[in-house]
Amino acid sequence: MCHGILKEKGVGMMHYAWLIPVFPLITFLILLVAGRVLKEKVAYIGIAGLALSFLLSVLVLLERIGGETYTYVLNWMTVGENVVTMGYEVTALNAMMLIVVTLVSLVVHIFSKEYMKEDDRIHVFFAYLGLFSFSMLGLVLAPNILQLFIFWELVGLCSFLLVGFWYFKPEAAAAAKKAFLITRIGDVGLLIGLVLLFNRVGSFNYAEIYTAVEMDQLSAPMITTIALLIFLGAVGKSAQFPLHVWLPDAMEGPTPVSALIHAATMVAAGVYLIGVMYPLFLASSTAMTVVAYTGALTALFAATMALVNNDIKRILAYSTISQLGFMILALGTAGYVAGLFHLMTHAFFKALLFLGAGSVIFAVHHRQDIRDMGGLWGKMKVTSVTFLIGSLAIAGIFPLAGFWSKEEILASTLINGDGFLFLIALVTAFLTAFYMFRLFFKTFTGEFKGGDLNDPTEETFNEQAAWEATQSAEVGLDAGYEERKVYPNHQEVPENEPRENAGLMTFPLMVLAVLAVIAGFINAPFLGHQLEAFLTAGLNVGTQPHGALWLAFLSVAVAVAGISLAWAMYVKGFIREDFFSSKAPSIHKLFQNNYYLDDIYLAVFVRPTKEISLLLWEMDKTIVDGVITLIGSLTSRSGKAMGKHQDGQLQTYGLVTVFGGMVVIGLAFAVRGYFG
Amino acid sequence: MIVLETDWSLMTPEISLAALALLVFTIDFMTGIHGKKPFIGRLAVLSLLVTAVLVILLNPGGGSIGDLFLVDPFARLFKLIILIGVAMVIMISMYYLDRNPEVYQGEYYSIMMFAALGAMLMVSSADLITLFIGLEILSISSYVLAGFKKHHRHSTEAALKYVILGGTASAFILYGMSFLYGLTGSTSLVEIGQAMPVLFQQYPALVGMSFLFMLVGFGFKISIVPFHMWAPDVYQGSPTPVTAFLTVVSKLAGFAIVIRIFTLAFGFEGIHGEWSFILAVMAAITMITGNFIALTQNNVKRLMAYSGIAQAGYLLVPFAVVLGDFSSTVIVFYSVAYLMMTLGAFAVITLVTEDSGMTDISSFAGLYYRSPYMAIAMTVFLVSLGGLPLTAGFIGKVNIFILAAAGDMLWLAIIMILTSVVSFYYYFGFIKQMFMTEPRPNDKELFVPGGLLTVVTVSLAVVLLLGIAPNLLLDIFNQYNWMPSFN
Amino acid sequence: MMANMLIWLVFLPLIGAILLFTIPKENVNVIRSLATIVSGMALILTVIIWGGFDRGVSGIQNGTTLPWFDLGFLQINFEIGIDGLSMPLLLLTTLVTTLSIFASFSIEKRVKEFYIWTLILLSGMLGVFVALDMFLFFLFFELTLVPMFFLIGIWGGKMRSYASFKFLLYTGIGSGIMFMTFLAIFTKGAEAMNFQGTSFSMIRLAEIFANPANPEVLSEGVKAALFLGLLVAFAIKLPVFPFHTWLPNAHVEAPTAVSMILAGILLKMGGYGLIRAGFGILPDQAAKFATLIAILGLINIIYGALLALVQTDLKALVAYSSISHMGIVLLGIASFTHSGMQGAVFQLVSHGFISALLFFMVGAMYERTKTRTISEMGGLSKSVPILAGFMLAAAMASIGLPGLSGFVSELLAFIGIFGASADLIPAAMTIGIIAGIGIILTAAYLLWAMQRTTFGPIKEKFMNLPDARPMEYVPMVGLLALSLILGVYPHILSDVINTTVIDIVSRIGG
Amino acid sequence: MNAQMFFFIVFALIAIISAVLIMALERIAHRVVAMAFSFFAVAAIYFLLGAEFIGIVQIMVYVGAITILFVFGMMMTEHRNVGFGPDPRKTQQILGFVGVGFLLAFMLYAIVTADLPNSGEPYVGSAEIIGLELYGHYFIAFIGSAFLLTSALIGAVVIARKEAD
Amino acid sequence: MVSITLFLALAAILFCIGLYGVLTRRHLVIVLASIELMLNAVNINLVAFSAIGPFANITGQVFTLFVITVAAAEAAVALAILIALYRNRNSIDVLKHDLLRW
Repeated sequence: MCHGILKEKGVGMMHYAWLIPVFPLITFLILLVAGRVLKEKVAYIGIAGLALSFLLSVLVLLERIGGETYTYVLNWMTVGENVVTMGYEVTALNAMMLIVVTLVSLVVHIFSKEYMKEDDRIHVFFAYLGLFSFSMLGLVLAPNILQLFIFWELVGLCSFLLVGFWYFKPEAAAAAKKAFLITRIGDVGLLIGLVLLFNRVGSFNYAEIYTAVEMDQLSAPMITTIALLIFLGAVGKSAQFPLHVWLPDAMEGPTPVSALIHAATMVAAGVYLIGVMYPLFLASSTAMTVVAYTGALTALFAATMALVNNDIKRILAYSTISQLGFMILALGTAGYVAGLFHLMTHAFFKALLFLGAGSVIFAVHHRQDIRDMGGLWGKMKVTSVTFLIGSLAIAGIFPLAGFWSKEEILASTLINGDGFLFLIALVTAFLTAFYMFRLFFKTFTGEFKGGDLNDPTEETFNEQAAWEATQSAEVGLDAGYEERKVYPNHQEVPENEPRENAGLMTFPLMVLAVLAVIAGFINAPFLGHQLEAFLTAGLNVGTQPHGALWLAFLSVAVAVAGISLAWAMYVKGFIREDFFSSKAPSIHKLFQNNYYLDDIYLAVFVRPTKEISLLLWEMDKTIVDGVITLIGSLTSRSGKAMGKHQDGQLQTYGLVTVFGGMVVIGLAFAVRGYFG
Repeated sequence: MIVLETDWSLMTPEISLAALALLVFTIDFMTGIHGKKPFIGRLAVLSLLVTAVLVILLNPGGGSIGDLFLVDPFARLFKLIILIGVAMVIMISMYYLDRNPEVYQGEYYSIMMFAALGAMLMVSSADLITLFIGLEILSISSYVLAGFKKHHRHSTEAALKYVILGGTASAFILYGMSFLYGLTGSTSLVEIGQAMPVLFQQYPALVGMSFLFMLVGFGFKISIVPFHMWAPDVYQGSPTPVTAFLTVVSKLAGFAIVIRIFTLAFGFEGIHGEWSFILAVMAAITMITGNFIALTQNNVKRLMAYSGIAQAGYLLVPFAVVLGDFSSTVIVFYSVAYLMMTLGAFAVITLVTEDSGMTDISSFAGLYYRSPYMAIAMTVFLVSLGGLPLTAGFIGKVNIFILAAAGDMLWLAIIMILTSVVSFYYYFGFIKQMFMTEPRPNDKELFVPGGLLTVVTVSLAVVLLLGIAPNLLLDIFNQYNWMPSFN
Repeated sequence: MMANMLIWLVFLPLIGAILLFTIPKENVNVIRSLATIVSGMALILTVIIWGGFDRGVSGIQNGTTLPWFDLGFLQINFEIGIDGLSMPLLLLTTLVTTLSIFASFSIEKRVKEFYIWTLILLSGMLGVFVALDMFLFFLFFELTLVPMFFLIGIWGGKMRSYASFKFLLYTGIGSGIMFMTFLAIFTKGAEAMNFQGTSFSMIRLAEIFANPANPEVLSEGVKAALFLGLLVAFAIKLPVFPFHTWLPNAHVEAPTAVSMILAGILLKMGGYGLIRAGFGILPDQAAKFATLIAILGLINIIYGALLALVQTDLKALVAYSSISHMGIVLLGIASFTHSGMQGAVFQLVSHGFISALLFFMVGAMYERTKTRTISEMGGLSKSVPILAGFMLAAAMASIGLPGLSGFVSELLAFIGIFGASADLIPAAMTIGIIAGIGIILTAAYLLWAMQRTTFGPIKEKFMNLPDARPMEYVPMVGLLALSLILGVYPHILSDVINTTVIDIVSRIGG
Repeated sequence: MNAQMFFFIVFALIAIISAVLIMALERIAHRVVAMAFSFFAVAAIYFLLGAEFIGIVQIMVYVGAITILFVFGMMMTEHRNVGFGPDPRKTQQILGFVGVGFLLAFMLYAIVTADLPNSGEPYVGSAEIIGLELYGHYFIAFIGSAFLLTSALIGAVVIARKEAD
Repeated sequence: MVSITLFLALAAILFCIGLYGVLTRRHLVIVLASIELMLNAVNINLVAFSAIGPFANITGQVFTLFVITVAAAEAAVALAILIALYRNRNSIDVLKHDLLRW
């Protein structure tokens, strides 16, 4: 009945798109206020909120398909003669993104209900998740780049909060800070970029920016500058080289968070940003080249690092970086749809992989080292199968989702990029398949190497121990005590064998697995590139490249080669596991240590800054304040010196008086010339 | 024959004060040497107040007795300041003498009244001789008062230093005056002033010498640097109420007479320009020296002496900048403010130092706990002396700033402002003692006698009132034609 | 009616202070409630004035000029009024003061005096923001010194004596320099007018100085000197490097509520004065020195941030962050653009709320842990999650997280500096980019501090700390909500500021 | 050189030499005598100028009263002590000499360069004229000096009085 | 008649000798005597001006009388203070009296 009224007024579902982010916001507020009281039930509220959002998103998408872009804005602020507006907008791209975000968020909510059930701060967790969903959806719905930036920062905040959710773990706290800080570098670039845009265009609105670009209101160097600054934002958020270092560390957060934020949605915001600003990028070939090479290099570097890591989540994190690099590469080579398509498919299968990893971690009691795993295939059926699907999808095996999108990316690299980029893309595809299946085989095949799951001495992370050793001087001797106490999920674990988790955890896996299988078809060539048509309608983003059939075969072949190598090494042992590491130990070490980037940053930026600051502080105390102190002491010292003449001898006083008189005479003589 | 032809009613206040002073002395004479005689103090205060009323009521139109004795607004205002000041000093003294019974009370009060009489004569006189006699009545009475605690080594030493240096200063003044007389054949300031422009052309060196000698002498009396050296010692050694008397009454009367002489005799026809710069430099040095040395002082009375030197520097500024009704208004306003804030402060200082028996600044420790009212009042006085808002001192000081700036002596205003900030340090050092330090273990709650309470309350009221509504006074002052010669 | 309200507003706290005098000091609760009521009434008055504020008028409104006293050659007037510049700051003053009074309920020592001084301080601050006469401005400016001296000196920490004297003398010198410059401006103005109709009115002097017919007296050099005088004077209050060293001392020693007022309002007087007097009377000079101001602002941002990075005392860290944030004000006003100027005013207000909140949180933590040394804390989220949460929120607001007010002002200031005309500031772009580094540093030191205080393992001795008391919610929630409102819907503030800002910028033909 | 000049030089020399002797002599009693001589010479100068009344007053007050007063002052204090030994303050002496010397140079310079004209005939005032002026024109000052003396009298008595106890 | 300049010069010399005495003599009685000497110098000036000055008239002599009066009163008070001081401190050495300083 409501529907009828709306129809009469000519207002569709899209008018109510603003409600999509509001539902999670409401859950956030409810949980913030009443979370402690609700305790166990918080998950239902969160799930309900997201479910509503998801439903509404579906309705909006359905209406948007074949409909027009819908925009609604309010005055937000007056700046001189310019009015800055805020509101929401439903375009093809964000209609798609709404679905991706709400869906992944929903399944992550469901997964978390089980995963986090033993944490006594579960209400906080769900509150944060709600806030994140709100921010991410707000980001997506933004009709202007300022609003995007606002929510962009908010998702950064949520990432900070969720990475640092287990704040009592020093490494989680450090990782949260690192994540926020490094993305902040990119954010400042983005901020400056949009400020420059505003100064030139007089508005933050996408539409007006597009128009300005089209009408050549901006000079070419300015476009390049702005595009690069905006891209800097994307580099930070999407963890591209060289600002990617935060993402692996961000794995300190709970695994559902990694799935939602650091795989599917937030990190993809950078790609989304480039997508939204695409006309601007297209106007600058320099910017496009930079984008393409950054993406390609990131994809390759991240893949190499994923090869050698042993932490299940970190491998996935490097994989995420690598895949994001792929998307950026696609966008940089004019593959607008390819990049965004991969964004979507990646969201599904990477969320799947993370949740699968979460399921595994949960089952083996929060151990993450794949060397301690193995042989889970038989013990965790659903997890294993879905994980396999995810791995196949990311490797790009026909006909899973990853295949379609990756093939398009390869196509755009080949057609619009140069051979070098294509080569990198191919190598990366090979490496992707290899490391994913290295992970898969080590985790799910062979024998379980975890030992007794209830042995507390086993629960150590090497890195953590090292970190704590450095920190112990600061945090005090009770650090070890705290560590024992605070891990919420270890207590009362009766089993000492990993086994499949409850349905609430496996159901999301299944949903995502299905999507990882079918999502690719929406832009499949034989179905007529539906997504491309939808996304490019009415937008000037250039013609989309499509590859020939041989490319598809090549892509699958590369993937199969990677899988085979992994199989040969980790299942059959044809090649020794330490074959490469022993042949080229320095390269292995390089990969393992993240190309020493963290150390370089520490040595080049962090330490000098701190040294300079200490120096400045010293200067502040001694020179800047010292001058003031000196003036003060000079004043009182000169007071003392003047007072010294007051020696109690009246004849001294008389003498001073006489000499004072002489001075006065001299003064009169000198200044006025009395006697002249 | 001036004696017979004159309207002596112009001198009614002086005559009645003289009569009352003699009455006080006679009554004291008849009631024996020893013992406490509070009634004499009260009588003295009453006499002074009666005289003050007479000053207000009589001769609003002004007039003069020959060239000798002027009754103009300037003189009347300063007479009021002197009378009220001495009355308040005597009220402070009543407490002090109560604590120091060895001091002869009747003599003390009558000499103080004679001093007031001399000061009154001085500010009214327009003749070198009358002026000199008035000045000497005040000075000799002051010498005596400074040494009144004759069994006290500090007191006698102070008196000795004062009398020797003061005598020398008198000689300097007289030597300067002798040339003024010699060159004009007259002792009338007005006549000297009329002859001055020509004389200055003729004998620049002699006139300059005469001016400088008088400047040294009077500079000594009002304690401006470099003729200030006596002040800290004498202020420190004298009985505290006498210090108050010297800081306020003696200094303000000195200022009045400096203004009188230098405006009437040296003031016009371009001669002001010749010496205004010297005065400005001295004002600057005075402000700097006073404030800087005060920073290092621990003795309350000595600190107040340096503070008083600095204040003298402030008072000198408008005088150095410009002559006329405006500067007189500013000077008189600041004099009133100075009178009230300094006397109020001295009332509290007398109370505290007499109670603790020492004059170190630490005797103020925790005064707030011992007597909140006194502490708050003292804070207001100090804040006013420092020149912070809502007090008369602020308005007075800012007026001087404005005058200096308007008179093209911005540099002087700048020095004044900066030294004022320096003065915050020691004024707030007091405040720190009172509010932020615990009282010493043996200090009990302070009993505040009625006389001191009255002085403090009146001063407090005036300081605050003038700080908020300075127009009460300024509106009156603006109507005045301060001196006949200003037209 | 409104004009009378302004007068009432300024004197109401003073009357309140006098009323407090009459209450015996044992009645602590009566005293606290009376102080709260008085400042609350001032708040209500400001809100009414805010409601009646005409957003379309660029000049002074609700102005009153009462004759105060006459020096014969000069009439000093009690001239007050508000415009889009002072209105937000008035509201800021009453809001922050009221909330800081709530924050001061934990003070048990000499309660009566505390509130008397606070109310006198409030009067002084309100006076500064409504005064249009330079004399009056100076009066109120100085009036804030004494209460602050007492508030730091009596209720402060270990080094309170040093800090209070340093505050008094340093800012005393500042206001001294300010008045010197005022005097010079007055004199030059009077000379230009041949001593006809001279006054201390800023409005009047602005007209005189804007009049091109007065070139002789008002040479460029003179005007430049005057402007530099004002710049130094207000730089001390703001504070601007290298005149900032009083601030960390004062903040570290001051009690929480006083720190809130000091950072929240008192510093703003510097920025306000610079715009009101410096830009109001000498806009052309301000434009000439735009580069200098911008560079000073830049130095402030970076220098403050770098020093905050290495502080070991949490409160000192926040103090240096204040210095850093005040740089944004300078950057904004130097740009001479609508957005920059608006951003500066916005930053004054927003930083008022945020820094007050930060200081409150630091104070609340100190009260519980008895330490402010960052390395001695840690893991406080465990025992005091709500306080830690608010502290994090405050830090985020300070970092400039969108949705909170700090972001809006930073954005506006950045739009301003990047949009500054190349004639005014040749290297505006470079300055803006370096300032961007400052934003990163801000995040660095605040997050570092948060990581070390609220995150990480908790120490056993901090396990059983009590979380927020009901009274503490008032300032916490209040300040955060204010920051949130301004961040989410800045229009409510920007439309008050905007018209006036356009007027100021247009004065240099910008 | 006329007689007047001769007498002037004689008396002026006596005055100056006696004044120097006040400063220079060892014994306090001798110094007081030198002072009396100096005052006496000044009185002679007055006579030379035709101011007999002032000259007589000078002799009565200075040579008579004040010298006696100083003798009393001397007798009641440390009169047996010949000197206080060598003065430790050499700088004080030198600076005093230099300062006063400069002052004197300045004064003499001013006086000599002014080269004031003498009035044709010296003005000779009689005691009568002085009396008329004193009780006529300067009546206020005269009465004032009465109070001055009263005040000084009371003060001197109070301060110098030795209490019985 | 002898030129007035000589009288004035004599006065100046006596004044300076007196001043020097005040500044350097250690015996307080002599210091007081020096002050009297300075006042005598003033008197010479006044009388000289009165007799042979540019505007010779009686006023100078009247002035001299007042100066003498004042000098006497001052001397009396000064000696009284001196005696009181001697009683307290048993010394009339200038150098000894520096309790009040700094």
